[in-house]
Order: sequence, then structure tokens, then C-alpha cells
Amino acid sequence: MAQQCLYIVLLPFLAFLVQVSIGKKLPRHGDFVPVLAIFGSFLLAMPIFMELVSKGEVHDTLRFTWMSMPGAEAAGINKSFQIVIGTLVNNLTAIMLGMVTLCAFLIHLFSTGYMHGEDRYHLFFAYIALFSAGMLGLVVSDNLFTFFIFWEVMGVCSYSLIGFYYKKPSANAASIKAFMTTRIGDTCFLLGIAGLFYVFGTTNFLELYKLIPNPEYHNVTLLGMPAYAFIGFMLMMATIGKSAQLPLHIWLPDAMEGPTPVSALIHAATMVAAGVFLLIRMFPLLQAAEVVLPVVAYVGGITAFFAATIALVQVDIKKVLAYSTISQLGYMVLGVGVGAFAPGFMHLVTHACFKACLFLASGSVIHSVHTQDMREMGGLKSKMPVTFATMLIATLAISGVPGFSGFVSKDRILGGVLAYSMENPAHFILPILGFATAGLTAFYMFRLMFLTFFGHARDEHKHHHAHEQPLPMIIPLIVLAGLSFAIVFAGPTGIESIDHIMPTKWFDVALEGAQHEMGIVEHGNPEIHHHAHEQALIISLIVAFTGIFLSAITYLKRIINPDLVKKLTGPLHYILFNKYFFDEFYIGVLIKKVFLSFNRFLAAFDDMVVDRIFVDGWKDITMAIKAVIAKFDDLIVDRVFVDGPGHLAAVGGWTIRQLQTGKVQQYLIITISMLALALYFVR
Amino acid sequence: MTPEMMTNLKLFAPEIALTFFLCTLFVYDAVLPSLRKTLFPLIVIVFGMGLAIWATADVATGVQTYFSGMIANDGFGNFFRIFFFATAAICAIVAYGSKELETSGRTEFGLLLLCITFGLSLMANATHLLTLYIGIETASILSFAMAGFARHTLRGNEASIKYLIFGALSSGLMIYGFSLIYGYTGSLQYAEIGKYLTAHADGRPLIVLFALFLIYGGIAYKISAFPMHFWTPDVYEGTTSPVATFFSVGPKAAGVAALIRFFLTACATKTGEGVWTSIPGLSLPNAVAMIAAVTMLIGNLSAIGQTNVKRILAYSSIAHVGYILMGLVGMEKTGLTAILFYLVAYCLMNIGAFWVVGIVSDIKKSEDLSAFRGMGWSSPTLGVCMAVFLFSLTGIPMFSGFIGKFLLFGALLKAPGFLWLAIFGVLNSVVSLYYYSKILKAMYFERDEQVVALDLLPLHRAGLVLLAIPTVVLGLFFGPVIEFAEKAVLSFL
Amino acid sequence: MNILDWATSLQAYLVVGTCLFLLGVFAVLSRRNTIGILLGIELILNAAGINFVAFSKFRAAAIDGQVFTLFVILIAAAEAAVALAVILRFYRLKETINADEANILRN
Amino acid sequence: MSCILTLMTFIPLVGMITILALPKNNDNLVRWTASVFTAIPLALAVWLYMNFDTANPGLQFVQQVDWIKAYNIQYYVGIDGLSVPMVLLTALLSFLCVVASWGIDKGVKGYYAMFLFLETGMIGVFCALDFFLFFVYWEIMLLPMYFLIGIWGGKNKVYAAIKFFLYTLFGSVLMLLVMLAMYIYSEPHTFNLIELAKMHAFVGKELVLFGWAIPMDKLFWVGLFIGFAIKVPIWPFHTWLPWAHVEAPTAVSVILAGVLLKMGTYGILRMNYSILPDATMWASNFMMILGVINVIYGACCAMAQKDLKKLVAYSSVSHMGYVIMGMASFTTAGVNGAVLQMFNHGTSTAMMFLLVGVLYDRAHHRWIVKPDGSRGFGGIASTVPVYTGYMVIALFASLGLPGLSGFISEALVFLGAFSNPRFQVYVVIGSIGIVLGAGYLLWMFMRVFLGPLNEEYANLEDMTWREKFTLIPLAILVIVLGVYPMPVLNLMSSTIAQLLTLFNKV
Amino acid sequence: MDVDFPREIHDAIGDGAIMENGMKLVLLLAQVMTLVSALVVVLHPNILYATIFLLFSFLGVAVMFVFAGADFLAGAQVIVYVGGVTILVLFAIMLTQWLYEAKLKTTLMKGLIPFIVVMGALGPILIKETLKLSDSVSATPPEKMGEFAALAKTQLIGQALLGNYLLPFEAITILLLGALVGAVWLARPE
Repeated sequence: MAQQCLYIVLLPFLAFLVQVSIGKKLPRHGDFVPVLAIFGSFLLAMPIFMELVSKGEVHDTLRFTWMSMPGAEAAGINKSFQIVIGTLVNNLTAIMLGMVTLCAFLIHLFSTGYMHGEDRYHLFFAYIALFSAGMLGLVVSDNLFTFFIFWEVMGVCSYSLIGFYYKKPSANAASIKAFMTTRIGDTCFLLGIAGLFYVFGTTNFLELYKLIPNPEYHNVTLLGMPAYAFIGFMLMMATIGKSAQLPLHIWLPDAMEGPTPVSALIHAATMVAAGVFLLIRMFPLLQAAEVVLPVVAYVGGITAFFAATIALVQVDIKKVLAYSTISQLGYMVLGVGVGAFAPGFMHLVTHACFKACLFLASGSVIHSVHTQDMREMGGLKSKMPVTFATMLIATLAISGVPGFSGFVSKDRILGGVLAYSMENPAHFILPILGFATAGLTAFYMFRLMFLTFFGHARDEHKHHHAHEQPLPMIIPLIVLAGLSFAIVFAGPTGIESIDHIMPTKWFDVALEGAQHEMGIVEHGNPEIHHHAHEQALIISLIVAFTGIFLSAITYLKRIINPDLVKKLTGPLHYILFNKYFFDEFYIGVLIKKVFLSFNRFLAAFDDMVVDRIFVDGWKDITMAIKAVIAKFDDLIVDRVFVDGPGHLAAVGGWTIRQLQTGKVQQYLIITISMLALALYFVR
Repeated sequence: MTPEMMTNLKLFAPEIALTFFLCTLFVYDAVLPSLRKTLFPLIVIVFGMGLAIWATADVATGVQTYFSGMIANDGFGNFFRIFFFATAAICAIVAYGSKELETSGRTEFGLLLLCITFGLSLMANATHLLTLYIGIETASILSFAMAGFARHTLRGNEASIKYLIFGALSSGLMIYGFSLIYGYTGSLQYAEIGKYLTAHADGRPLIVLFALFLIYGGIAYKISAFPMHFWTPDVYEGTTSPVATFFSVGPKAAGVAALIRFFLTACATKTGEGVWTSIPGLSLPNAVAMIAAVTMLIGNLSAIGQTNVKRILAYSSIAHVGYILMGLVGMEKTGLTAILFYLVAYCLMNIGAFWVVGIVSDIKKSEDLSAFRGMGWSSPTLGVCMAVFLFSLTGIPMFSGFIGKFLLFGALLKAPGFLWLAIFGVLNSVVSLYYYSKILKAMYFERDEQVVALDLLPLHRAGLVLLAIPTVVLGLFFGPVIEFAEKAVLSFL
Repeated sequence: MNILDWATSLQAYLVVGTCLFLLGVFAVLSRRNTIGILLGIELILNAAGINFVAFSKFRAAAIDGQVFTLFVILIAAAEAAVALAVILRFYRLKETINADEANILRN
Repeated sequence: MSCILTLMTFIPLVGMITILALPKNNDNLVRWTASVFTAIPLALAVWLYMNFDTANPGLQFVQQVDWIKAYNIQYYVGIDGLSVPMVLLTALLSFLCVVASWGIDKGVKGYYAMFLFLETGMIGVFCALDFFLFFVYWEIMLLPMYFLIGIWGGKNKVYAAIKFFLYTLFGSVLMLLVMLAMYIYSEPHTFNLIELAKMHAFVGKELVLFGWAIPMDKLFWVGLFIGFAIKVPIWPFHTWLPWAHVEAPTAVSVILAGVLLKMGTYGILRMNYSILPDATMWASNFMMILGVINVIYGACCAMAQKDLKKLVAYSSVSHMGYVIMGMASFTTAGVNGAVLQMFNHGTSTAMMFLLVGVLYDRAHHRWIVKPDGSRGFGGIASTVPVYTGYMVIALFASLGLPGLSGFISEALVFLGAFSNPRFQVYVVIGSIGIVLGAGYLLWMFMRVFLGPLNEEYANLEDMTWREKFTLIPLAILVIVLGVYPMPVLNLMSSTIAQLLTLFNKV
Repeated sequence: MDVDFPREIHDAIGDGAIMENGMKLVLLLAQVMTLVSALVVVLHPNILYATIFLLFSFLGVAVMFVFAGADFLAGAQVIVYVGGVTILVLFAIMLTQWLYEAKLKTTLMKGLIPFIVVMGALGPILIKETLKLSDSVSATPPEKMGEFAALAKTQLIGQALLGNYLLPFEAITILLLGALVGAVWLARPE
């Protein structure tokens, strides 16, 4: 199985090579190559996945030494160094494999329709094939080092795909922004890996799981803080970067400059989730570090809430989805943070499916009406029935309506959060954020639905041209919508107390296995947990339906005039609409004002100070001296020093040469004076 | 003829040979004046010098003084004899094609050259103050005439005047110093002086040190070391290139030899094989170190702003004296060996560089940097040779100048406490690159507006190449020369 | 010791020599005229000669000093000959014999 | 084949003489001759690679002949794990650069003669095991370099050339003093680097400078370090580099960045580390700080550049900072990473410079943003897709993208330096360089290649076969070593392990 | 008080104390004349007068030579300097200047710095130290002083020139030859 994983990764990578080298010359610009390749990967992944579903557990590894350097004989710090890499197939891997290959395949398929006729069509497929390879590689990696490598590969693909419309300056800016922002997280990630190497000498997950509980390592310190905490925070930073958490979330909305399938695949389903996946993979360490998890939880909770508030007022359909993604990722992070590790992972998977579906559907809409502004849409329900239906299912899922997958995972997360705050009342704010977000999510998602599909067409011309999409674009929508039902992951309703009779708990089984493998111990009182889950169920249902209801009366029935609300909440709306001014702060203040001026200063410093003073030195002083002397001696003016390090010497030389007056008796006076001086000197 | 007389004459054979050819030149010129415009004077000089070198090689055995202790015959002195003879021969060749010198004056030039060479030889070998005095005066007085050899040019004449006034005063000072030394020690022999000074350290009047300063001044004038260096740039610039070529090498080496011989014999005692200690009350190493530092600093810094290439080289020659003096700081044989090697390297590269300047100024009537523009392209031989000489002067490895510096600094580092001078010295050599590179820049990086073809005499071409080749070869295989120099130093009287 | 006896002493010779030396140096440094400079140099040489002769008698009691002086006199003559030739040439070229007007070579 | 190193060193010299003897005005003949005479060392380098015993940490292919007996100077060459990657890199880059210089049409003979001379010096430096020999090679490289920049350079070539020359000479004269002092204070006197390393002759002695008694080994260390630091170049000795790189012709920039800079770090490893380990330990913090400064300072300066080549030049400063950091870490991974980075930077930056040169050949300027503020290039990705492709590889290799060679070495440096508890803070600070590195490169890429097409450059010609020929080997190396770096790591790791035994006290 | 006059003088004047004192007076006067003439040489604005006073200075030195037992030298001094050098200088002056207008313009500024250097810095210390030297030499007079004074110096010089000092004696011919050639080359018109 572990070897199979290699092929799973290699297939899309080969497709990438083919596309880059000869893609343009193939029929249809070779789009079938990546599609088939990823389909191949999917087929290869399926047995693994099915085995998990059927047996409840899979486990296989494959390892080989990548780099090894002998160390100095006497051990000390210079012990030999090696990096062993390989693949790991366990429950998490299997689930991820299934999810990623499927999503990737569907989105590849979708792209053949969506991107049809675009410039650099073959390169688009090359990039997403490479991306798929990267994501799959990340999933099957058995150690953080290769995990990081694929993580970065994805980053570059993301960069390339966001900037796919490279003639658009905004796309280019967005791509750089995305890369740079995540790069900050990546750097921290690398430091985290370095820390792991320092503490454990390995980054292999399985080995780490064994080593982490060892108290010997607990007491290691790094930079004056416990090593676990340092590494944990660094990994958290990596997640914050990649999964667009506060305060590094700013790149994700901009990343919507890329083609919509890219948004679906990379910026919704897979890559951004990789950050959460990292936290899940390294959960034992985070848990052992103790101080990290609460911070993670807060990051997630705050992000979820903030992003949701911003999404309330956005008018660009993709931006709404982007903020919703950030918000949902915040949920996952929140889940992990409060120790609800399994629900977090579950949400990752369910979110991947329904969010991909949402994005693809929105892509379908955009493709159809050629705009992303929801204010120019409306009434598309009849024009695009399949799109509408699938999107509605996905929206119900994300809004947490029972029976849909989102409900299951979100509810469990909220339960976890509530339980956590019950055990630690100081953290009461977390569940409030969680539930508020749930309500807001329902609100803005339905706002999106209503604005897009319901009501009357606000732009007749565009509405007129709208049409349902061809089959390659429809099929993915349908499949993904199908996966948005709760029954895929849990019982038909998702409400445990109702569903416990239905034995489709493969997901829970798998996660229990995974938890066991990692050595995670469930803390807390089961009683409280149970209690909390029940309460959470009720509250989440209430807030979800409240959200939907409010949305409906505002945007569907127009009982509340949204414009009036906008006016009433003027400043608030302004802030939300401008996304809390994060971008303005980062770009306008931090980068432009502080950083770039610092750089300019350094460059100028390099030119002026280091070069001039130290090296070219004294030029100005020379010039000043010269200006004075020029009145007395015309010759000096003519004497131009060639620029160079000799200025100091030149001044000295110039001074000395003033003795060389050409008058021999003056020479002799100096000479005799020197002799006399020597006489006094030796006395 | 007593046997002693025979020995004296035998050991003096090289100079006698020189005198013989000098007379030959004189007599033939009187009889056949037309010969002076032919190759004849050159042939006589080169042949005579060759013979003199051969004769030197013949007498290069034993370490002794002769002519009643007036003059020494040792390896050290013979090294310099050969050096002077060779230098004279090369300079005769340099002068041969020069248009700055009148063809009608070839005999006079040759005579002066030979007479000066004779004086240099006396200087280097003198073990008696009178011999030293006559040597120095022979070299000086005739040099005054030689400096103004281009008698119709104001520049040449001015050079001569300056050289004269400076030289006359410095020799006057020196002779006064001699008289004081004589008064204190009662002797004119270096060795006797040294013995007396060593033995009578207590209550020694200050004036003895002053006398030593004055004597240093007289010799420093020949080597153009601080504070007697002022004449150098003016004279070199004003006089003709062949003369400057000779001045920058011959008298300088003789002065170095005289300096070493006088101070190591009269102001120091030999305390071991090739090790000397200065007399009590006078720290020669410190004094020399200071002088060396100041000299190289002045030479290098002053050269920076110049545009006249000959003047640049003049200043650089001052700087090189500074480097050479570093070899004396340690007062032991490695330093002296280094000095000798450096002089050989210096002879090759400095003559070469001045020669090129002479050739260029003959053709372009200018020694300014602008005259060198594009020369590397229009005349590759000249350009490459000049580049080799300049790199060697800078002290870049692969060229003999580097080995010279290498040995000098090595010797200096051996002497404890003079690290500062070593650092100072190397920094100075970095500075020197700056002005040498200006010449290189003009030759290679700039193009001349009108390309003047530089026609070289075959003799000059061959001569330059023959100077450039050993400049490189000595930079890579310097073993034999070092061994030779070391032998010379070890047989220092 | 009366002044007449002092006149025959070494000290008197040396004092005269030193003064002559100083005067000579001063002349060389201060005279504009090249011939004046030459005169100063002759004074210096004479000062050295006095020293040599005095020391020859009072210090060494040997003839060396006198021989040296003899050579000094001879060389001074040769030097003067060459010097005057140069000065004459200078005069012919520049119509002056002032030392400080020989200043085209400088810096 | 014990004389293989001698052959490699001197075949280019033979080539130089041959070229000088060739008839005038037949430029193509000169070019082909130069190619042949650089191809031979390349072929020998391949042979060397095949026959190099990676398990042996010691010297191989040693040749030892007396040169100057009087001073115990030997012609002593040999290679070990530290030098062999550099020798290979030099042979490769020299050959590629000869090909890349095909377009030079002014003074072709002189150019190639100088170039071959330069190769002799470069290979010589990496092979020499006698300090004197090392120094001679080290210095004679300056001469061709000076002329190559000064004659065939850009607008400010004269200034750049003399600046380069002066700077380097300044460093090397200090090295000269240290070399001499080492000779004098070693017993028996020797220039032999290997014996000097065995001796530990300089610990506990003192030298007097201006009245202060200074520990000898530390003084030597500083002297050598300044000499090498100028070459690396380490801040604040770096200001020659932008000038020299920018003004030099393309191939010379490649050699400068690809090989010459590595000589500094190679020298530090070969001299400072091997001969003066105690002083090296003493100075490690200092080195680490300088390394971090280099990384960040170089990156920041690069970010502010408007000239493409200057940007690449400053990026070299930044990247060499990683090498210093890795070296100063004294850990297996760190030092291996540093040496690997030397090699990898050689290939990636060579690509960058070659590519900049290609662009310059066509557009005759290199402005990212013109001095007057208008766009230099823009959107040329659509006109020159192949070129852009190569640029992407070079760029991502340079910014340390996993899968390309730069990443491995940078990551190793970070892992290594981080596993030394003394330096963890520096690593954290230095890691900012990773972010900045991405910043300036992508910014440049966006300005030049992306965005709306600048119509002025709508008709740019894409790469010719010759240009591709020079880039493909480098691109292959960049990718292959990014995926599997062991071929190069294997060469050096045993030697480095041996070297690190000196520092076990850490 | 036994002053050891040279033998020739002893022979000439006998043993009279007055004569002896008279001789000493001559010496003193010669010394004074030397210095005073030298002062005029240095300071007189007219080069011609300066030269003529130089002649007196030389004569004074010659007298001093005689009293120091260097009668041969005194002769040489008179012949070479007075008869040769000074005449040469006078020729030069006449060739180059109008006789009475040739002023030596020793301006105050030009003379000041040399005066400070020579008379201020160098002079005092030099004279002081010379006196010290004189004392130290006089403290231990050579044993052979009287014996040496009694010898005939001309003969000794002759022997020295052909004996110990043969080399300089021969070598100086080269100098003279060269000087001759050089001077002729420079002075010859055309």
C-alpha cells in the first residue's frame, strides 16, 4: 500500500512533466493527460480507502534514506545526520487520499470545461497536476520534512495559478501576496522542523508519536522556552499562514484572482486544509506542549468569527466564499485547539467536499454570467437548475442543517468547544464565537444563494446569456453535492442520538484508530462532554435556522431592507466591507511605509555610507578642502581624483605633495629640520 | 710589485677592466670622432661590462679587505658589483635608441655612465670613509652632469640644478658627519669605528648620533629615502628617461649597499652567523623601521594624484626604498637576502617600466598618462611588458616583485615587535596598486583618438622581452637567486 | 686659560668649524642665487676640513684627517667645476640664476 | 593519473598560449579553441568525479613536488571532499561560460586568453595544498579578472575593475602576512597546509602589535578571515560586489558569482577551520552574526534594486550568508549544507546571470524599473516563454523552493545551525531572509515577466540553441540535486566529518 | 705652558714667549677673520662681495690649517680654493650678471625660516654638543700627539697617498675625468 502511494503521487507529477514539455502539441492541449493521471491516482487510492472503510484500519509504511552524512566520530553535537523519508499509510492518510484524489479528479474534470479555450490551457493543467502531486505527496509523507517540501510545492503552484492570468496586475499582486504571506508561515514551519530535528533528531510521525510522551524530551528548552512549545507555536504559525488564519489571512480572498477551479481545489478543498492537516498530524506534540492548544483555539475562533463578519457584506461571490473558507478553516483550527481533534478533521473532509462544490457551482455561475458581482446576478435558479440544486445542498451543508455533512462535523466541533469551556470556564468566549459564527455562516451563505439565484435578474443582459453548463462541469457538481450529505460520514441526519442505530460510523472508527495510533488521551469528563454535545446540538440548530431565517427575510422577502441596515450600521459596514483594514495596514503601513523604506534606506546606506565613508571615503572632505585651496592654487582644481578607495590616501598624498613645491631650498629646509628634529628626538 | 700589490690589483680587476674600457672609449673617440654616432660606444660598454662581470666572478672568492683596508672584497660586494655592471650595460642599451639623448653625445654619456658605475662599485665596497666619500662623490657629481645631459631642455637643466644643490648639501652634511665621527673615534675605518662605538657607550656625546644622522642623510640622498627624497620626483621627471632609468636603479642599489655596509659594520656588531646587534644607545631597528614606514608612505601617497607616468614611477621608486629598508629592520641575514633579491627584481621591473616610458615619450613627446591611452592594443608587446612590470612593481604573485615583498615581509615578521610595520607595508602596497593601475587603465581600458603606431627598435623589443621574462620567471622559480643572495650575505665582511 | 691659548685649543677649532658649518647651511637655505648656494656649500666643506685637521692633530695624532681634507678640497674643486657648468647652462636657458625660479618640476 | 589535477590546472594555460599564437582576425577559431581547452578539463572533471573515493576523508590525487627548496615550498596539489565539488563546478562553469561568451566580438583573442588564464587560477586555488601555491593562484586570478571587467565590462567598468582589484588585494596582503607568519612560527617551517593543520603551532603564543600582546592564533584568524571575507563577500566588505557583478560581462559575472565567491568560504574552511580550530571556535559567534547580517542585508538591498543584475548580485550576498551561517554552526548538517550551498548557489546564480545576460543581449538594458520611473520590461513571459521557463527554474532554485537545489542546502544550513543551541536565536533572525528572498525575486519576476506586455519588447527573440546549451546542464543540475542531493553530498560528507572532529568541544 | 706649534713654526720663531703669543694672536685673528668673512659671505647682498669675502674666509682657514700642523693642506687650500674655485666663481658671476647690480635678494621672509631652523633649532644644540665632544676628546689626548706634531706632514701625506691611500688617490682621477667630461659637455655651446 505504501508503495502504491508513490504511484499515486508520481502519476500526476508525470502528467505535469508531460504537460510542461509537450503539452501544447498534444490534441486538446493535452488536458486529458492530467485528468487521466489523477483519475489513475484516484483508482489507486480507492482500494486503500475502501480497505479503511471495510476494515476500520489501515497501516503501512515505506522508508528509505534520502540524505545521510556521517558525523564526527566522537559524539557531541556533530553526530551523524540523516533524513529518512518515506510514505505512511494510516487512517488519516487513507481518508485524505480518498478525499483529495476525488476532489482533484472532479476539479480537473470541471476545468476541462471551465478553462476551455483559455490562453496557456496546457500550463493550467500542468500546474494543477503538479499541485495534485504536491498535495498527495503531503498526504502520504511519513515525515515533516517531505511534508514541508510538498507544502512548498503546493505554495508555488498556488502562486502560479493565482497569477495564471499573468497579464492582470491584480492577479500578479495577489499571487505574490499569497506566496509571501504563506512564506512567513513556511519559514516558521522550517524553524519548527529544525526544532524537531534538534530535539528528537527525526521528523517521522510514527517515531515522534513514540518519542513525544517521553519526559526526557519534555524538559528540553529552545530559545529559553520549552522546546515543545516553541515547535508547537512554529507549526501553528505554519498553519496560520497556509490555512489563512488571522493575522495572515489576507492572501486568501485575493487568491480568488485565480481561475475558479483553482479556488475550489487549492483555496478551498485541499491546500488550505493542509494547514489543519498539519496540526492534526502533529496533534500529540501540540497537546504535550500544553500552552499551544489554547492559543490555537483562540486563533481559530477569532478567525472564524471575523471572517464570517466580513463575509456578511461582500458582494463578490467568490470573496464571500473565500471568507467563508477562512471562517470554516477557523472552525477546524478551533476544533483542534480545544482538543476536538476528530471533529476538526472531519470538518476538514466535509468542508472540502461542500466547499469545492460551492466554488465549482459559483464557477459555473461566473462562467455563465461572466461576472462575480452578486449585485449583477439574481434569478438564475431557473436558468441553471443543476447548479442551483447542487449549490443549495452545499449551502445547507455549510450552514449546518441536519442531514448534511457540515452539520455533523460542525456540531461536533461546537460540542467540543462547549465542553472545553465548561471544563475551563475562563474560555467562555470560545463557544460564543463558535455559535455566533455558525449563525453568521448560515446568514451570509443564504444571502449568497438568495442574491444569486432568487429574486429577479438585476442585470438582464447577463441573465439573458446565462445557461446551464456542459456535462464535464455538471458531473463534479453532482458528485460533490452527493458527498455533502451527512450519510456519507455518519448517520442520515447527523444527530447522534437519532442515528446511533445506523452503523455507518466508518469515519469515527477510523479516527479512533488514528487517535490511538497517535497516543492521544481523551481528557475530561465524558459526562460533561455528552452534556455539552446535547446542548451544542440545540444551540447550533437554533442559530443556524435563525441565520437562515434572517437571511430570508432580508434578501428573499425583503422585509428588512438591507440598504437600510447598511445605512444604520454605516461605520460598521464600512469596516466590514473593508475587511477590518488588514490589507491597508499590512500593505500601506507595514510594507510600504516601514519595510520598503527600510530597504531603500539600506540600499542608500549601502551606497552612501558603507561605500562612501568607508571606501570611497573622504570624497566630500576632499572636495571641501579643495574648494578652499582652489582660490590659492588653480592647479588643485584641475586635479580630479578618480573615484575609488584611494580618497583617504589621496588626501594624504595631496597633503604630502604640498611639500613638493619644486623649490629645492624648501626641500632642504625640511630636510634640515628633520635632522634637527631627530637630534631633539634622540636626546 | 709586492705580492700585496698583486693581490690588490687582482681583486680590483673588475674596476680596472671598467677603467680600461672607459679609456678605450675616450681614446677612440678622440681619434675617430665619427665612431660616436655608431653602435660603437654601446658595444664597448656592453662588452666592457660583460668582461667586468666575468672578472668579478673570477675574484669572488674569499672575504677580505684590500688596498690597506680601504675596500672590501666579499660576496656581498661582488653581488653588487655584478649588479652595477649589469645595470650599466642595460642602461646603455636603453639609452642607445633614445631620441631624448643626442646621438652626438653618446661617447660622453657612455663615459659618464662608466665613471658613475665605477663610483657605485666603490660605494658598495667601501670599508673606509674616504673610499665611501669618493665613491659617493663620483656618483653624485657625475650624476649632476648626467641629469642635465639633455642640455638644451629647460627641464633637464632644472633637474640638474636641483640634483646639484640637493646633492652638494647632502654630501657636505655627510662629510661634516665624517669629521665628527673621526673626531670621536679617531678612525676612518668602518670596523675600527664600530669597535670604538661599541666599547665606548657611556658618556658618548649626542653629537655622535648627530654625525650618524648626517652620514645617513648623505647615503639616504642616494637612495632617496626620507628625509632626502625630495629631489627624486623632480629630477626623474625633468631628466631624460634613460638617465632616470639608471638613477632609479644603480645609485639606489649602491646606496643600499653602502648603508648596509656602513651601519652594520660601524654601528653594529656581528653577534652570530648573519646576525647583528646595534651599538648601545642606538636602536637601529627602530630607526630604520620608522624611516621605512615614512618613506613608503610618502612615496605611495604622493604618487596617487600624479598624471605624469615618469613622476608616478619616481614616487613609486621612493616607496620601494621604503620596502627595501624593511629588510634591514631585522638586522639579520634573511632580511639582507631579501633586500638583495628585491634589488634584482626591482632592477628588472623598474628598468623595464622606465624604459617603456622612455619609448612612449620618444614617440608621443609626452609622458602623461594620456600618452599611454590604448597602447596595450596598438602595441601589444609594449603593453604586455609594461603590464608585467607594473604588476611586478605592485607585488602580485607570479612576478618577481611579489617574491621580493614576500621575502622582505617574511624577514620583517621574524623580527619580534615589527608587526605594525609589516601591516603598514602591506597596506601601502595596496595603495600602490591604485596608481599603477592608472597606467594599466590608460593602456587597456581607454582608447586613443588617433592611433599612433608605436614602432619599436628591434633592440628595444628584444630588450624589453628579455627583462619581462625574468620578471616572471623569478616570480615562479626564485630558488637559485635566493641561494646566491644568501651566499653573498653570509660572506658579508 | 686666556683667549690666546684658547685659540690654539681643539675647542677653538671646533667652534670655528661648527659656526662655519652653520653659516654654510644657512647660506644654502637662504640664498636665492645659485652661486650663493655654492658658496655656502664651500663653507660647509671648509668646516669639515677644519674639523678633520683639528682632530687629526688633537685626537688621532695621525695623518688620516689631513689626507681626507686634501681629498675634500679636490672634490670640492671638481664639484664646483660641474656646478658652474650647470649654472651657466641654466643661465643660458633661463636668463637667471635664481634657484627658486627653477620650479617647473613640482608636486 | 595522479597528475590529473595538474593537467586540469594547466591545460587552460596551454590553451591560453595556443590562443595567443593563433592568427589574428579569426575569431571563430579562437572561440572553438577556447571551448576545446575548457572542455578537456571538464572531461577530466567528470573522470575525477567517477574516480573520487567518497569514503576516503583524506586527500586524493595528490601530487607533491619540491618547488623552492630554500623555503620549503612545494608544488603540492590534491583534493578532498571540500575541494572536489568546487573543482567540478569550476570546470563546468568555465566551459559553459566560454560558450556563453560567443557573442563577444571585441578583442576576442584577449578575452579568451584571459578567460583561460582565469580558469587556471581558479582550479589551482581549489587544488593547492601548499599555502604559497594557494596564494599564488589566488592572486593571479586577479589579473585576468581585472582585465576582463575593465576591458569588456559595462559603463562603469574602470571603476568596478579597480574597486574589485583593490578590495581583493587588500584582503590578500593580510593573507600574505598571515602566510608568512605561519611559516615563521611553525616548527619546522612549512607552508604545507596539511602539516600546519596537524601542528597546532599557534595556540598559546602571542604577537605584539602596537604594544599589545595578541594571541597569535586569533590574530592569524582575523587576518585570514578578512582576506576571505572580502572575497565571499561578507558585510561590510561587500561593496565591490554589486559593482563588479554589474559591470562585468555576463560570463565573467557567472564566474565571479559562481566560483570566485566560493573561494572565500572555501578558504575559510581550508585555512581558518583546519589550521586554527580554536580561534575559529572563539570567533564562531561573530561569524554567525555576520552570516545573519549578510542574509538579511543582502536581501534587503536586493529588494531595493532597479537593475536586474544588481538584484542578482545582492542576492548572492544574501545567499553567501547562508554559507557562513552553515559553516559557523559546526554541525554536520550545517557544514554539509554550507558546502552544498556553495555548489548549489554556483549553479543557480550562474543560471540567473546567464539569463540576465541573455536579456541584456537583446534589450541592451537591464532595468526592472528605469531610473526615470517608467517600466523597464513587463509581460515578456508571453513573448519569450522558453526563456521565462528557464528563469522560473533559476528563480525558484534561488529562493529555495523544495525540489530545486537551493532548498536542500538552505534547509540543511538551518537544521544544522538550529541544532547548535548557541545559534538558535541567529537562525530565527536569519530565517527572515527566506521570506525576503522570495520577496525580491518574485517582485522582480512580476515586474519583468508578468503584467501587461510592454510593447517595446513585443518582438524579443527567444533563446538560441547556444544559450539553451549553456543553461540546460545547469537546469538539470539544479533539478537533480534538488531531488536527490546525495551525489554531491557524498563527495564532501566524510571530509567534513573529519573536519568537524576538531570542534567536538562545542 | 707648552703649546706645540708645528715644528716649522718653532724653527722659524724660536722660543720667545712674545713671539709665541704673537703667533697665537695671528691664529685668533685668522679664526675671527674666517668667521666674520663667512658672515659677510652669507649676508652680503652683492654676490661679488660675497665671493671676495669667501676668499678671505678660505685664507683664514688656511692659517688655521698651518697652526694645526697642516701646512701642506694650507697650501693646497690656498692654491685650489683661492686660486681655483674662487676665480671660477668670479668668472661665472661675470658671465651671468651685471657686476654691481647682481644683488642677492635675501628677503626677510626667505631668510627667516632658515634662520629659525639653523640658528634657532640646530645651532645651539650643535655648539653645545660640539663643546662636549671637544671636552671628551681633550680629556684623553692621544699618546703620540707630541710625536705626531714633530713629524713632517708633507712627507707623511705623500707616503699616505702612495701607500694606504693609494686607492682613493687613483680613484679620484676617474672622478676628475668624469667631471671634466661632464662639465665640458654641459658648458660647450651648440
